[in-house]
Amino acid sequence: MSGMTDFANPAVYIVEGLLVFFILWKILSARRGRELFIRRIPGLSVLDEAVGRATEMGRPMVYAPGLSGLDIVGLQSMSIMSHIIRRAANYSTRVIVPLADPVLYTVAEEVARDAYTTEGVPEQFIPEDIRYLTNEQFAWASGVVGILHREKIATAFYFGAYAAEALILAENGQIAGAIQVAGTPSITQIPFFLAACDYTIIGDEYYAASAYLSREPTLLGSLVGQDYSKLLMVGLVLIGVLGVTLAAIEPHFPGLANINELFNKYFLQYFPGSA
Amino acid sequence: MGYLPDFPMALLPVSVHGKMLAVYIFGALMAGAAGLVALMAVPPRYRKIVVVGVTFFGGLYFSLEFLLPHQPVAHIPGSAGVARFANSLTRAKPNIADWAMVIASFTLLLGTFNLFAIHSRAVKKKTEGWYNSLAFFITFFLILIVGILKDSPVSKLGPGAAKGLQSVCTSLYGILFDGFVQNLDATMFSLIAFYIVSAAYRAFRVRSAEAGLMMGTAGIIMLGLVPVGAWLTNWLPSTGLLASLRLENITYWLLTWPNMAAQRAIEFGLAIGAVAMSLRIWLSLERGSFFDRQL
Amino acid sequence: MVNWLAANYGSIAIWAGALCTFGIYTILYKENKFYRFFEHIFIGVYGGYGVYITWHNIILPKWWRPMTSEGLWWWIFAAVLGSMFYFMYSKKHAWISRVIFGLFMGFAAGGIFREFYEGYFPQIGSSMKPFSGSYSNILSVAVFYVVLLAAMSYFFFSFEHKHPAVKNTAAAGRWFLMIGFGAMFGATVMGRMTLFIGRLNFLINRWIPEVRAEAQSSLFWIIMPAVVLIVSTIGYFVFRKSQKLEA
Amino acid sequence: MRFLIRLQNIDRRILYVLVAIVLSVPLIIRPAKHPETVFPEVRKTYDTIDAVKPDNIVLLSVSWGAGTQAENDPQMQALMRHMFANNTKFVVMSWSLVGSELSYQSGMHVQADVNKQRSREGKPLLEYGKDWAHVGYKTGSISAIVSGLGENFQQVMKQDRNGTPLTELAATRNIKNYRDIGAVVDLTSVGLMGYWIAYLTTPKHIPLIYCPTAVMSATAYPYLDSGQLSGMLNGVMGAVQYETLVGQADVATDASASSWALSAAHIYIILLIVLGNLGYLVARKTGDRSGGSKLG
Repeated sequence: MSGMTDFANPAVYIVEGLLVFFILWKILSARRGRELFIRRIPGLSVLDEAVGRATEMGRPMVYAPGLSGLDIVGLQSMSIMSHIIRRAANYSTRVIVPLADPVLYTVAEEVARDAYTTEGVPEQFIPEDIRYLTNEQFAWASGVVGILHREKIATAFYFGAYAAEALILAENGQIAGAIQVAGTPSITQIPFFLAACDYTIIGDEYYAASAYLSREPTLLGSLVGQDYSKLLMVGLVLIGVLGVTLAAIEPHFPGLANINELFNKYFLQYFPGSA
Repeated sequence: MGYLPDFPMALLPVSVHGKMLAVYIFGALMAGAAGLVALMAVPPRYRKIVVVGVTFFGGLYFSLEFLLPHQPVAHIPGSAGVARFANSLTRAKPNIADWAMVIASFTLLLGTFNLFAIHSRAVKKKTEGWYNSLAFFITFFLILIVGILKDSPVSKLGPGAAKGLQSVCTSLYGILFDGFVQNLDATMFSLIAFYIVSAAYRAFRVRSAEAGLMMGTAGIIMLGLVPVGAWLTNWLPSTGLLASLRLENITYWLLTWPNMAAQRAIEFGLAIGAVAMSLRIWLSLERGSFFDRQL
Repeated sequence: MVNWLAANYGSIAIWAGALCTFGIYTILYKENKFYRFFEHIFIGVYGGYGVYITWHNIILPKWWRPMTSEGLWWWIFAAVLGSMFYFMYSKKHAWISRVIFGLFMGFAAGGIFREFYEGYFPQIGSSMKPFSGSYSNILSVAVFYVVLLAAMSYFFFSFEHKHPAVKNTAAAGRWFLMIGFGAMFGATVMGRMTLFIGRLNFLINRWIPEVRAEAQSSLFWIIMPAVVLIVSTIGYFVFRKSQKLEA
Repeated sequence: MRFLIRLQNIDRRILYVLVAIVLSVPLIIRPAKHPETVFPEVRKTYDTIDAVKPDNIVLLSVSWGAGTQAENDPQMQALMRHMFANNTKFVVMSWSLVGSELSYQSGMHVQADVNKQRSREGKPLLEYGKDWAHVGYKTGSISAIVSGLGENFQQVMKQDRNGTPLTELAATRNIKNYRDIGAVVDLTSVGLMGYWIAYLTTPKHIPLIYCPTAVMSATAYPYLDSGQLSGMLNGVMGAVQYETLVGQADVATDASASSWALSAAHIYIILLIVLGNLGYLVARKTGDRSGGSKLG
């Protein structure tokens, strides 16, 4: 019988079960007050510096959450936005947030209003600065490009889901003379942010960002749990490598055939053209 | 539309016709409104429970649909019932997807109010560039109205006039969609061709080993992918050890080994990140601006 | 009029397309009023199109018609649920929108188990590569593991990258990631250039033949110079003015 | 020296004008020469299409539009040529209105072109409906459609773009479910691959051929390695290599013109990078730090 089916199999229960266990375990232990360590993320330490620069120049900033909707990526972006707006509120620097998703727009408005209120300056909140432009990729990009130039943006933050428009924004931000910080889980766009922005947060660091900025125990715990989960994946891979390599050198090693067959059944085989 | 087998609605008819339909729709609307009023009346300390519960059940559906065994397991009593339940969850999936899509589509006007507010203020106050905002309104409503009219025949005007109106609307829609929408989109997209040139030129300076490495790889791949690359190292033999130094072979090796490994490393990290975030949202453990709000 | 429009809307669309193309391309020189105008048209036309297409593709065929002509009266509940989003605008009852958000977030979150399984289990499996075969294959496999493990170690956050073993691995990981990003950049240049090729194809294969065809009529020679004159005059003032502002 | 230093700050408008020229010249000349190199994944695509059983269909999923026509259209046309030559039937479906229209036009164009050749050789001519079908634009939940068409093809697809029921078309009459689908080709400029992998091709072991824009190709290698993808055409270069395989090597096509335009553009960019670095190195030696504006 084929191991790969439409639905869960024993390997799913074990591996995904362990992932869930590690993450929940670390979250709960962090919530109970265990101290957890997170390494420095250079791209994130620079956020405050970038806010400071806009203040010095007396010009507004743009925080663009990309094409994110109300999903995992979009909500992470909102956490980072909240942090930046709170810093900006301290210095009375304007933050313009152009959005490409109507639902996320309503969330952003709430989050921004809250951020200003938390910092004790609710009067600084300008509803028009949280702008819904359109939900079409390039129409949105053309609108943001317009804002970058017309508002003479000093600092631009790009945190969220991005596609081809990433480079259009980053190049125009560069032309407009803005300091730019970017972070996206959309792998394909990272090289362009790396090329055109001053600081770029790579891949997974995006998810670490909100934990790093807020120091919230739940998020820190989750991050540690994620590290354990990655170790699990590395471990699985290493056991597998050992198995298949041994099988290539010494095919009659006891028990080896069973292990390799197990891995094959659940992880690898039954694909047309797989090696 | 076979929704019934999976939704026990024995008390009420699935579909009604004629005058009764209006009655039913009206009744259901009233029931829905009553439900909303009831929600409004929920005291603040129970609100969190409602939100947490709804989120949990939303996630539970898709989790169980995947995780429950869809075939009875031998020697385990009750597994046949579980499998039957799991299969009914799977069958309901297209219906759930339809409902989710329709409900989500009602958000279409959500952001539009904000857009209208900004641009109508610009037009009213005649701020600089107000005519642009006017152009925004004109094009917005033009394509919307023309689009709707071209699909729905206006029979009251008489057949001739209605046909003429429809023909005009179809033509106008063609101009707006083929002429404006598509070309604006493609042109905006193609700006990247220019920006990538200036970005590469400016960014790829050997400031650091990192930048050098990125630049070197990009350069090799750029040459190796196009016919010129093959032509540049044509003088190398096409078989044997030296063949592996041919640009197209280096390119392919870079793409399939180091690049593949790097991509996979990033993807593994992101996948675990997504699992963790999904768990936190599902179980309402998430913290952060949006989730910490008082309800 | 009706017939003329029906016969010529294709040509008008091509002309509009060429106009939009040049209008947007002016941003390559600098931000200017032409661009602003086309930017607003873009947002407007796409906003209207978005509403129309949602109506045409989803609300009409999947909601209104089943409800009214097939008599599936309970679809009206979808509108009730959809209206919950709009409670966002109410100060007092904003939390009701959170209920429907919660439902959607729950849906998205619950799918992760399947997505992880179908997406990444085969990836884990195919990462189990034997060190066997030819020397070149063994070398490639070794490179694969070095890059994979080093790059993954860069994404460990919960311990300080201070221990020399970790520090060097993570630093090497970042380097290897740069190889990946360089490869992506190189591959992407090609794709991005093709986008402009697409535009050139439009101008060369669609617009220029259109211009040629219309150049047969005498009206063209009356209208065209006038248009060119007007556009270039506006262009002159637009760019001159913005230059002054910047200096 | 000053001249060399100035090389690191060439005005971007000059760069833009030059790139426009560099790209348009080969497009106007239209060289016919195709590259001799064929990447293994292109070869694998070819073999996968060759291996499709005679009574199975190939499903072409079109999710590109006007924006990436220059990349995705040549890929699709080359594949169509191959399938016409093999007498493999195929069905085109589209996720976008524009893509639906464009892919139908291209299909008709390839059919007419192949028929010209066939009538010269006295072979039976190709017909829409008999040799291929186009089911038009599909809207709705992608995952539901993708998993649904594996279970019940006819119920999900219903009719072709002209409104003819699929049960009345020779090409699609006998297609019931995933067992009758020999391969899926994802021609795309957006990320739909995940849906095919999660809901149809991986669970049902159907070969999936990926035809993305060049931008998306680098991230596809892990999936090629794991066998979840059975082949890939990388942007327009993939298309031009495929054309070499299907006997178009000496014909001046859009793809061959594009491939030379791309060659020119790549060399131009590499030249720019070299010049920029030359300026940068000279400036660094002489202590002029006017380049680079990195923070921190």
